[in-house]
Amino acid sequence: MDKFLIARGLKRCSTARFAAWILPWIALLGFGLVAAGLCLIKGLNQTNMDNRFAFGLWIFLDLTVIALGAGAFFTGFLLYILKLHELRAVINSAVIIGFTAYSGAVAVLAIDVGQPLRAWFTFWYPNVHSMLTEVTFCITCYLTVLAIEYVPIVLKNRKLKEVPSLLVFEFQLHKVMYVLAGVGTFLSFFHQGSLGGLYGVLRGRPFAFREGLFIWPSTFFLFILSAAAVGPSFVLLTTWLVEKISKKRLVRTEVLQLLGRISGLLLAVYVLAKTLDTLIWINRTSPSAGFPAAQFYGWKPFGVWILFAEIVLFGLLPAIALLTPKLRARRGLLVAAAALACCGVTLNRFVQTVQTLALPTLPFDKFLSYTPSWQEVGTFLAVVAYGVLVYSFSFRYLNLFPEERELKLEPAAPQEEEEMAYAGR
Amino acid sequence: MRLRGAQGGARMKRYGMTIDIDRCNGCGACMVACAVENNIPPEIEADERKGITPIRVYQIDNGEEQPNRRTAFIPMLCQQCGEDTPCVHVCPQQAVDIDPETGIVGQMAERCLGCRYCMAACPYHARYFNWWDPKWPAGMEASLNPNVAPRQRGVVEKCNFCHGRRHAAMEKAAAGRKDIDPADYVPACAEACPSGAIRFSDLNAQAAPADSFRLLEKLGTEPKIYYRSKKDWVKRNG
Amino acid sequence: MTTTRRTAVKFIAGSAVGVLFTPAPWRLVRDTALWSENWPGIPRPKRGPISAKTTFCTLCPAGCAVRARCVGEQPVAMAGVNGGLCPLGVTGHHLPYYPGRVKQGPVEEARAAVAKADPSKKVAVLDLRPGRTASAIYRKAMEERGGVYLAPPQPGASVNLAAAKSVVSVGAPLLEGWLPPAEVFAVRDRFRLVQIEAELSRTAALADEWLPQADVAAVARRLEGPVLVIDRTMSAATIEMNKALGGWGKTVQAGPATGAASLASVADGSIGLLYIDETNPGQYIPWPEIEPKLAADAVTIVFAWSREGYGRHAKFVLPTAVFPEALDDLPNGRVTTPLMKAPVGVVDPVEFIAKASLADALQEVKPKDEAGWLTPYTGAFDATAAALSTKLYQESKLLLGPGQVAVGPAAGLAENDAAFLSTSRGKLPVRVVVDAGLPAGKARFLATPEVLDLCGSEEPRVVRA
Amino acid sequence: MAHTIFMPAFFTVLTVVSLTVLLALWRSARTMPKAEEIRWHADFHDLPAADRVCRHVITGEFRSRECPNAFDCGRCETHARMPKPASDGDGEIYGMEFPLDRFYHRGHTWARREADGTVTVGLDELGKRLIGAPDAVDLPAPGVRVHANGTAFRVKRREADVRVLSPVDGEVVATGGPRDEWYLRVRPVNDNFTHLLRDAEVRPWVMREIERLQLALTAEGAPASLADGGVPVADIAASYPKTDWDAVCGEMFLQP
Repeated sequence: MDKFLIARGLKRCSTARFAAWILPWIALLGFGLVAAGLCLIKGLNQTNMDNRFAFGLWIFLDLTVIALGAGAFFTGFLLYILKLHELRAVINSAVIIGFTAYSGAVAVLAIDVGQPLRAWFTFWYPNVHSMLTEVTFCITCYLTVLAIEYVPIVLKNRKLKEVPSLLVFEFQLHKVMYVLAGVGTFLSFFHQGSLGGLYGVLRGRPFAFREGLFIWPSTFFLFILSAAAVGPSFVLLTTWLVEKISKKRLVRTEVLQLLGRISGLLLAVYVLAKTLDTLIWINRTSPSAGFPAAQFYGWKPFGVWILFAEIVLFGLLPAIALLTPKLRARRGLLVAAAALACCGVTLNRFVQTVQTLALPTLPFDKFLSYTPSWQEVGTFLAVVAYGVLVYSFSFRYLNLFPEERELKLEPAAPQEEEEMAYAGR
Repeated sequence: MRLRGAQGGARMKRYGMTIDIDRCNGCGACMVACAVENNIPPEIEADERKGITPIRVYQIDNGEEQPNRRTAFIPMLCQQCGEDTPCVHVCPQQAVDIDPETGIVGQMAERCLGCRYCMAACPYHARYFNWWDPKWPAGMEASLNPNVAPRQRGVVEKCNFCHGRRHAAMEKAAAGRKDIDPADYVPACAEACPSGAIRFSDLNAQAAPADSFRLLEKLGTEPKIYYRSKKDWVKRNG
Repeated sequence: MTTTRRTAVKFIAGSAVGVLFTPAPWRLVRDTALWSENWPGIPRPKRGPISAKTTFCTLCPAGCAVRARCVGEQPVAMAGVNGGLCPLGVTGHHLPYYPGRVKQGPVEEARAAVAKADPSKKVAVLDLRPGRTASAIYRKAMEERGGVYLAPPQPGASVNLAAAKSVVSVGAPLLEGWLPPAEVFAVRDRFRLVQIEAELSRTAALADEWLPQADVAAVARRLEGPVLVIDRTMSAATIEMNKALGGWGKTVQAGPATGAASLASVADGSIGLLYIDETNPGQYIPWPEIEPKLAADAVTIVFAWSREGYGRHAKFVLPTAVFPEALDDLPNGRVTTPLMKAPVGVVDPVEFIAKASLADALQEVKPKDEAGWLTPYTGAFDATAAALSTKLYQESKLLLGPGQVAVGPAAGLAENDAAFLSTSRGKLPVRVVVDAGLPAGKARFLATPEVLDLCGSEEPRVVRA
Repeated sequence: MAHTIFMPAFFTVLTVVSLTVLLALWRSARTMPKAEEIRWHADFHDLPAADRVCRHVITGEFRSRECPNAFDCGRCETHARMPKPASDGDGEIYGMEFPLDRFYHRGHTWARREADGTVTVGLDELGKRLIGAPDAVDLPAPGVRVHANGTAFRVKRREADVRVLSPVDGEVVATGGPRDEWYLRVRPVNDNFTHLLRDAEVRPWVMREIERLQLALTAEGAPASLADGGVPVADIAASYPKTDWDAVCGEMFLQP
């Protein structure tokens, strides 16, 4: 029925099945939009945030999603700037992941602020000392870039391609894409960093405060590293997931392994840097501000285990798995490691946003807890549903994985067979 | 963002407070007076974490059991940090500023986007968000203070040492002498305090007593609210 | 030309781009932001000539002098003339807008009922604020009609803190509104305060010395004289002790006489017509103590600005002016100047009960201030009548609010637990606030009329819901 | 420090992004007339590597070489250096007629010079058999300009909807159809046929095309019946009702 929209030679499920797949997500999106609408119309009293927990689920979501979406810029960087041509196989997918992640984050930010109508004030009266200004500027710019990078993928659609003007525009746009990739990389480096700086600069929050290198706190660089590290992992993960759901081979195993290797390499560097940073913080930064770091880990449930999980369980282990060719070769381990890495960055963002606010600062402060309201959760789910929907439609009607057609010919590699069998069991 | 209060010119002010914890009986007159002066609505649906109390009296104790337990009340308001003021440099759109003339940290409600980054930045939790539309009991709008504009929903506010009163005092001063008469400019909380625990002054003219301490002084943000107490366990909060 | 889809698309795309070059979108963005600055529904405070008027606060018998900042006729802020005010005083000018205020009442029906009242039964006036000029008028009127003039028990003595070197307080909330706080703290540094009280009350916390229990006489003897011993009601025993310490006339003297009959002296079922003047907050006598004194068909007329007091029990609740609308005076002879007009329909209780004019009577009133002498205020002091008091018990945990009860950790109840305040008369649902300063078995709560009716003379128990 | 870098950096970025987009727009406006050529280049770029091999690989002169000129051998020095293909050999391959009096385009069209200076364009035998009896044919009106490697005409068969690529540059003077053995008569704008296959090149090319067809069919899940080297039946489409015919034709007519 919608065959004329599906790229030539790609097998896609029947329209009915596709509808059955997206319907629940649309329902979820609808629910989320209602929740978000409540927050916009009735105000933020609909949330469980308060004067002490000024940031909640949403900021955590934004930081996480943007970190995971970093695959877009980093893959682009590797492909267009460092000319790793193998990655052409996933760049489209990466761009779309990035686009959904960023647009989702921006949408949630717009709901999170008390006066969305004044969003442009930041551009009109920018306070250049504020990390948030940096974030706002970079994210808006980069979202534009991502949108532009998305355009050619859309124009490649079988039907649109028929229109000569669109075809020509796509062709020309593709020629200058490396410029945008470069700009995108620059922007992403910046705002991934400033997102880290967001909490690193808070001298009033000794748990998050970090000493600066140049004009930025160390978290600035840690965020860049961690984002760059998990970006490819997340692309890997999504690709694998799409392969499982669509029951197709979409990219060569080598590409996935390459992604894993890159991820592992950066993750290793990140783990090192993070360890160093933590040590410096424990032994210098925090005590010098009069806060023995140990006191921050005395509050249940936030014990030292979080540090361990962040650095070893979700950092060192996946890094090792991804860097050891033998382990990487096992599809199962590769994916698991990528998943661990993603969990790691998620946990890190959680610690940065939520734990920081939960911990007391004043001597007579209490340890605070916070559970999001259904409106907050709903909005959160809306972003997830939105992401899934955009990706699903793109996967159906656009040619996300250039290698898909050729891979139909090749027989699946042995360990994948076994993998399939395993999944089958 | 550095404030050179002391080195400043003759008319340069450095407003601050000295709060005698040993005199505070926790009656809350300051909190209510603040709300009256600054047209802060009674947040009917609010709880203690969503309300708006630019000055807020906390009860603290020495952590011991009866009969060794001791308690005290400590009024908390914006501590008017003078050095790398945490909230000023985080605001993305310059809605928070520090007036070099007075050292008062101000919040421009009509500029505020409501991102609440400043609230996350403030170590004293002295900033409050307008979670609800401002509402007063029927007819009570008539009794609002004309010198202060009520804030709309979705913006952050905080203690600004009753800028309405300062402007009134300046108008008065402009009519007569140059400098404003200290008697004309006293924030509502200091004025209302029945036990005289809160003393407001220009720290350039009259420095805080030597035996006073400041909260989280170690952060190095040079707050201008000084606290006093003879009790050691209270001093330990400094 | 024919409109194909292509032309339509072209048109839309073209106009989308074109619009960006018109001022429209930019103006829209700016205006919406401006609009967000003065959102509809945000009240604009009225401007006008600012003036300062002074009067006396009648919200408690202390009658602090207050300066009201007014815009035109409208008071917008209250401040103490000498020293600060209590939270209720600071928001005095908000009381007229109290949501629970009574503005209309069955005046004519009340008059008819009075006319029809059983003449064989006694008429009585309960005056919650004795010692005023109005009180005198009531008393006279009752004498003439063979009625009874009733008032809550008043503290047995006045005290002179300034004259004392040491003060031994036996559970008297000296620093929490027992006396006008400003005047207490004005002389606070001159005396040493020893608080003898099981509970770590606020006064105990600020006292120079806190003794959970002690032999009062012994403590008093070891302190530097002149020593003043006080308790909540200035009981006879305490007065005796002061006499023994030689403080009579120096630090302690007889309190003002109210000339009121005690409720106990009234025979049960003897009152056929009861007037209650609740205009000024005063010590609330639990209704269960009053009720038996009333005849079966007794008529009760309450003069009040809120229905939450005796209004809950009376058939006729007649609205009265409230501070700062009311023209009235205080036990110490200070006469108020009304700052606002009372709403039409309010009743003047003096006129209604005694057919006399309070205004004329107030002409001869002279302030009878005696420097330093203060009369304790034993009434239930309820700051929660002011709209903004939510700041104190809801938006912070500074005071107890209505429906809250504080218990010690020993009670085994957790913060915000649902519980009941229960006595032999019944129980009231309450929310628990845990105060580590409270000894086992001791509960603290806001003495609202509702609660007092429940308790009477009993000490209520807190039971888990 | 931050602010001195910050704002300029931001505005530079903004300008770069907008300029890039404007550049793309401007260039596309300028190259609009070349749409057909661009379409071919875009498609060529998207073709599987196997389909982009140089004609001299097919003839076995090279082991492997990818065509750098999108099959425009006129621009290719390598091609210029290669010897002309021998003009012998017969045009009968697996029972399919590939007369050598004409030039073959790798998109399965042929071009034949006519006496009157026009060029006849038609589907070659394999092309014919792929399409069989088309459900619909969409021919350009006489006077329309067709471009080499651009669209000559469209044919529909089952779900297949393919643009058949034109072997020559020229103006359409007359149109035939499936019933005639030719589709277009074109007045060429140049006499350049270097990019087309001829003579001895034809056989190896057709053999290769049959292999590709087999691959395509297997890829689309058809039983590998051609693998036995059997002759493609007259109407291949009809004999593979299950296979995604659009994909197969796309593959064979060089349209990704």
